[in-house]
Amino acid sequence: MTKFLDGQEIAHQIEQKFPQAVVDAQPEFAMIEADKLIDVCTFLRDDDDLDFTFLNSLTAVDRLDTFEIVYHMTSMRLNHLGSIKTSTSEREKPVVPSVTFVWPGAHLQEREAYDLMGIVFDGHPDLRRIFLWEGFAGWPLRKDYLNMPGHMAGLERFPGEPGKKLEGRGNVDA
Amino acid sequence: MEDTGTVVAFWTLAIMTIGSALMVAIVRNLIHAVVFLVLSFMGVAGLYITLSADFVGVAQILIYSGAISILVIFAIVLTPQAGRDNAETSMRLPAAILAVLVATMLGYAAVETAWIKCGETARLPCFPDAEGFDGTAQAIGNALLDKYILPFEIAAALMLVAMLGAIIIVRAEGTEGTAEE
Amino acid sequence: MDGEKVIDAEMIIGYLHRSMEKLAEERTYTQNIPFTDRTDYLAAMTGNLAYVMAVEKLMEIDVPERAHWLRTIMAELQRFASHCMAAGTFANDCGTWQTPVMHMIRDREKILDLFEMACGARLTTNYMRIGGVSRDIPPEFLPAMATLLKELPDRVSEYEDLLLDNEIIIARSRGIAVLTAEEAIAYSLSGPMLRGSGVAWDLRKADPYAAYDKVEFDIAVGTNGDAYDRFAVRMAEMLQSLRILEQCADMITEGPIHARMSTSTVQPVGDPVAPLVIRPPEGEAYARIESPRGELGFYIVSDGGPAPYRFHIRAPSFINLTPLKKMTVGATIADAVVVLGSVDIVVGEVDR
Amino acid sequence: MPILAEWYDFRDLGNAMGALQDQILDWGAPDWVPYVVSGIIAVVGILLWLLVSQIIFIWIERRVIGLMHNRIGPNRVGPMGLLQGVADAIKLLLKEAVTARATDKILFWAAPIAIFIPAMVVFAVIPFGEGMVLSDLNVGVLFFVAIGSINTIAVFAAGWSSNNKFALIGAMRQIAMLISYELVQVFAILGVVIMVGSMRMQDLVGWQADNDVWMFAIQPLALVAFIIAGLVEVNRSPADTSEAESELIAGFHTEYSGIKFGFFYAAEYFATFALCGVIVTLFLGGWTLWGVEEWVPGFLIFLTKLYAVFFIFIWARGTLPRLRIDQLMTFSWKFLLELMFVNILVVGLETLIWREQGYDAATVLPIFGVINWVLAIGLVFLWARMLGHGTPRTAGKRATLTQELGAIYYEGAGSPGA
Repeated sequence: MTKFLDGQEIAHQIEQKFPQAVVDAQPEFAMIEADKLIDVCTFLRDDDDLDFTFLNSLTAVDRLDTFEIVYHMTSMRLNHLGSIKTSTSEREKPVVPSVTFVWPGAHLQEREAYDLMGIVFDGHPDLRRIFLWEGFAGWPLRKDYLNMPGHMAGLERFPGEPGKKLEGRGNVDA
Repeated sequence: MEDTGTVVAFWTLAIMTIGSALMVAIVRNLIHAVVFLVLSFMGVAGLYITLSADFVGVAQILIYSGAISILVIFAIVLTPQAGRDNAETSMRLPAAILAVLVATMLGYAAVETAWIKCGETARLPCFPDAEGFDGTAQAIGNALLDKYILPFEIAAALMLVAMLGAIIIVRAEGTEGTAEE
Repeated sequence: MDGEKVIDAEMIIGYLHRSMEKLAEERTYTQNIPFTDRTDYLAAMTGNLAYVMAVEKLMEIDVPERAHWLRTIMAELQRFASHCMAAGTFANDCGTWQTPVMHMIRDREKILDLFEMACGARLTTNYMRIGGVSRDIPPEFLPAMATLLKELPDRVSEYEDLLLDNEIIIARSRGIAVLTAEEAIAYSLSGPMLRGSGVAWDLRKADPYAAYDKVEFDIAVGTNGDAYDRFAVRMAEMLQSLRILEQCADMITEGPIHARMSTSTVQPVGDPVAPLVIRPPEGEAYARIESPRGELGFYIVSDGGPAPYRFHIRAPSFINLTPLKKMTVGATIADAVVVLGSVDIVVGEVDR
Repeated sequence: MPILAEWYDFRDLGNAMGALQDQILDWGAPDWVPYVVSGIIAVVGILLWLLVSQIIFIWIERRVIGLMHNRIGPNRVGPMGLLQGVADAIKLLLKEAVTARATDKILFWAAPIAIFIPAMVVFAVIPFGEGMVLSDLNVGVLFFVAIGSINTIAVFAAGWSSNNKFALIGAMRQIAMLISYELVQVFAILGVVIMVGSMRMQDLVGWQADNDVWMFAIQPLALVAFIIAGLVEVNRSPADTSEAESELIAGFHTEYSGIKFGFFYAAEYFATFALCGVIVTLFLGGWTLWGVEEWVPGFLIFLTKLYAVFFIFIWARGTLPRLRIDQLMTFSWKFLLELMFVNILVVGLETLIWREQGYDAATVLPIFGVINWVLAIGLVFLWARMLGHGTPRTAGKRATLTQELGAIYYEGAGSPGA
């Protein structure tokens, strides 16, 4: 059975190596400082009793005031699963260090997070939009996407259609 | 040689060969020039056959229009600078004059010399093409192997050396690309 | 390309991007189930299963015994059908004129008939519900499956002899797009891609869900991580799936097919026990299963509302494409086609 | 040989033609008229036969491959789908022949014709019956190879003029293969010609009839090499790398549509018929069947054999996957050519001994046959092993099954359970 390594235990391990890297430790995850992320991840990967060599998934969540990047990792030898998070409160241009050099598997997933959520991963070798075309305006998965000022949801149905404000679930100030 | 079929064939083939040869020089696009070259090779093969030298005619098709034309095409395709067209050279006028001179000289030589008709001398017996023509392949084979055996062997050796040379050149160039099987 | 040799390979995707993750935030948990069969349309059952397990994990519902067995049977049938397509099209990329594909599709048809018998749909099954399965299987399902299980194993071994020992397929795929075990793990590949490179990692063994802990089966592993080994792993997995199905057929128990939910107001078909609108407690959950293409995971964040706050799909095909450039550069065009065939992607899952 | 050589003796249409020619001469026409008339009639006859058999064979091929795929195959058009070929032809005729803007107009227009001509001209040499050969060249076999080499130009013209990268790659592949397999083809034919002693097609058939033996019984290696080289030249199934759907859409005829594509399609079929015709003449005894041709018309026997060989090609197309272009090239240069050299050496020696000592054929041919068969089988295995075919690297292998979770079985990763 895969043991789910809860947040406190991971946070405890990280505390010894990097004193103030852990911001908050919940049962499900350990929140890590954004700028210490790279060395924490390398430590998580290379340490023998943690041994997180396999990055399951990398997800970006828009918590309205902050952006959270969730990393799920597994160790195949010890068969346990853990997850860490980083967050950045920048709305306009959120920047998070890229882990592609720790886990090459994150390459495409970071490009997807950039394309849909607008999070810039600095240090990423080839950060371009992966699903949408280059000229696409706006970041679709953001909560306030539907009523970004002046931006239509992707394609204008006919040229020159004024940027109508769509009432969708996601308008923040409603 | 005199019955009407071969005469008609001869004239059409002659016109075809000379026409395509001329086009090779005139036409703009280099690739078209090669295609006309192939056409002229075929014309020459046809002429051989009208002279009932069937083995040589078929060999001409096989070797010239089959292999050597591909060689020429590869040469054209693989040289990047070739502008793919017959460049406009300033030497057009002198070239034309030279061509005319050579043509007249050849014409004069062709008309004036007293060609030996077959059958006049012992060396050149006429081929009895009246009843059943047994083909020249036999004769060429025998000639190659008993009368001209020495040139045949020398040619074989020469070709072998040429092939080895080609392989060595390619080998030196493409050493990194040869993925081991 | 420089003549025959591939110099650079660029992936242009996104043409089938329906932004499922955005749409899911507008719909209730039960309404999201049909999305999950349209991501990986060749393995709809496993898509449903992964999503439903994520929400059950979020709400800590325990699913009754018979539902576990039904889910395992459906997942393994789906794996066999999906591998039929994968192996067939791989042989097709190697140049056979559709002969193996046609034979394998004929077998896949039989399985799709079973699906139709169970849940009315052949491709987009929408069979699983949060807390169980939507309908019980009709009485003639198990006998039909039994006859199928009699004839399929020797047919698959016939394909193995025909395709795996085929001199030309060996020449075309042996040594193409080789990935070492370390590279496979670093590129976070999963499924036949990972096992083809020799790493014996299978979520059905590592983290047994549904009824996988009660059944006996092996993990198929390749040894030198090339296109041929991935093909061999897929063929071996087909045989293992049949083995699991035999055990499920005679171990399945009677009983309810859906968990009793606390706020049960409007009931679904048959013995209705689930409410139409489910409101899981605040929190997040990441559940993953072994789909035919790899580790298919659903990361659900809920804020207590009727619709998920964040709905992320960890698509195996999308991530298995990461080393595509490394695998194809240096090979010829003919190899590039074989490499893509060996990765076995489903575009619906890549673009979500 | 024909019992009664009257014109109505239909066992050999040649008689009817001969009678016709004498008739024209009696009407006082100049001597070249009968040649022209019989030539035209023969050409029209062959063309009709070709078109009809192509249409039938489109149906047969798709039906047979359909059955191999465990599906039915075309049965919509006409009874049992028989008119499928006709439907295809009409469709191709009606479709608009698009010419892309950037193509090289003259070559683009000329290429289909240039491919079609050799496919037709080859039939001048193939003997359908005892008197039924259009032009009985005594370099018949060499003529077949020479015409085969012409379509390299046509293929290049098609690939180059359609100005499309994949078409050019397809054309280059085809040329590379044609050249390398032409050698193998010539050497395969050389073996046969040495033993028979003449290149005339009728002599070949006559020799096999007199000695009551089919050439493939004496020279199996030459037959196998000739079939493989033929498959490559006609670019059918295991070797259809130049128009491999999965890689190069449709190879050098990607840009063609409408009747131009129809020409390519027809040329491929005619070339295959011609190839089967030559295989039958060289190796399977042409239109003779141990004396049966006295009663059954020669050309019927010839056609049945031709269609049988064609069926083998369809069978190969239905089952074998495609070889990569460089594997095909190595196969020809490193494998087939050497076998052919050895084959010619052995056959040369045999005929030398046979001609010098003057043994009579009945005793010596079976011995040659046995020697050649043993040699062929031994050589193929020995050479394959030498080229590394028998080694584990090329042996089929199943995936290893394991219960051990997380273990690594990669050859480069040392022992399992790392």
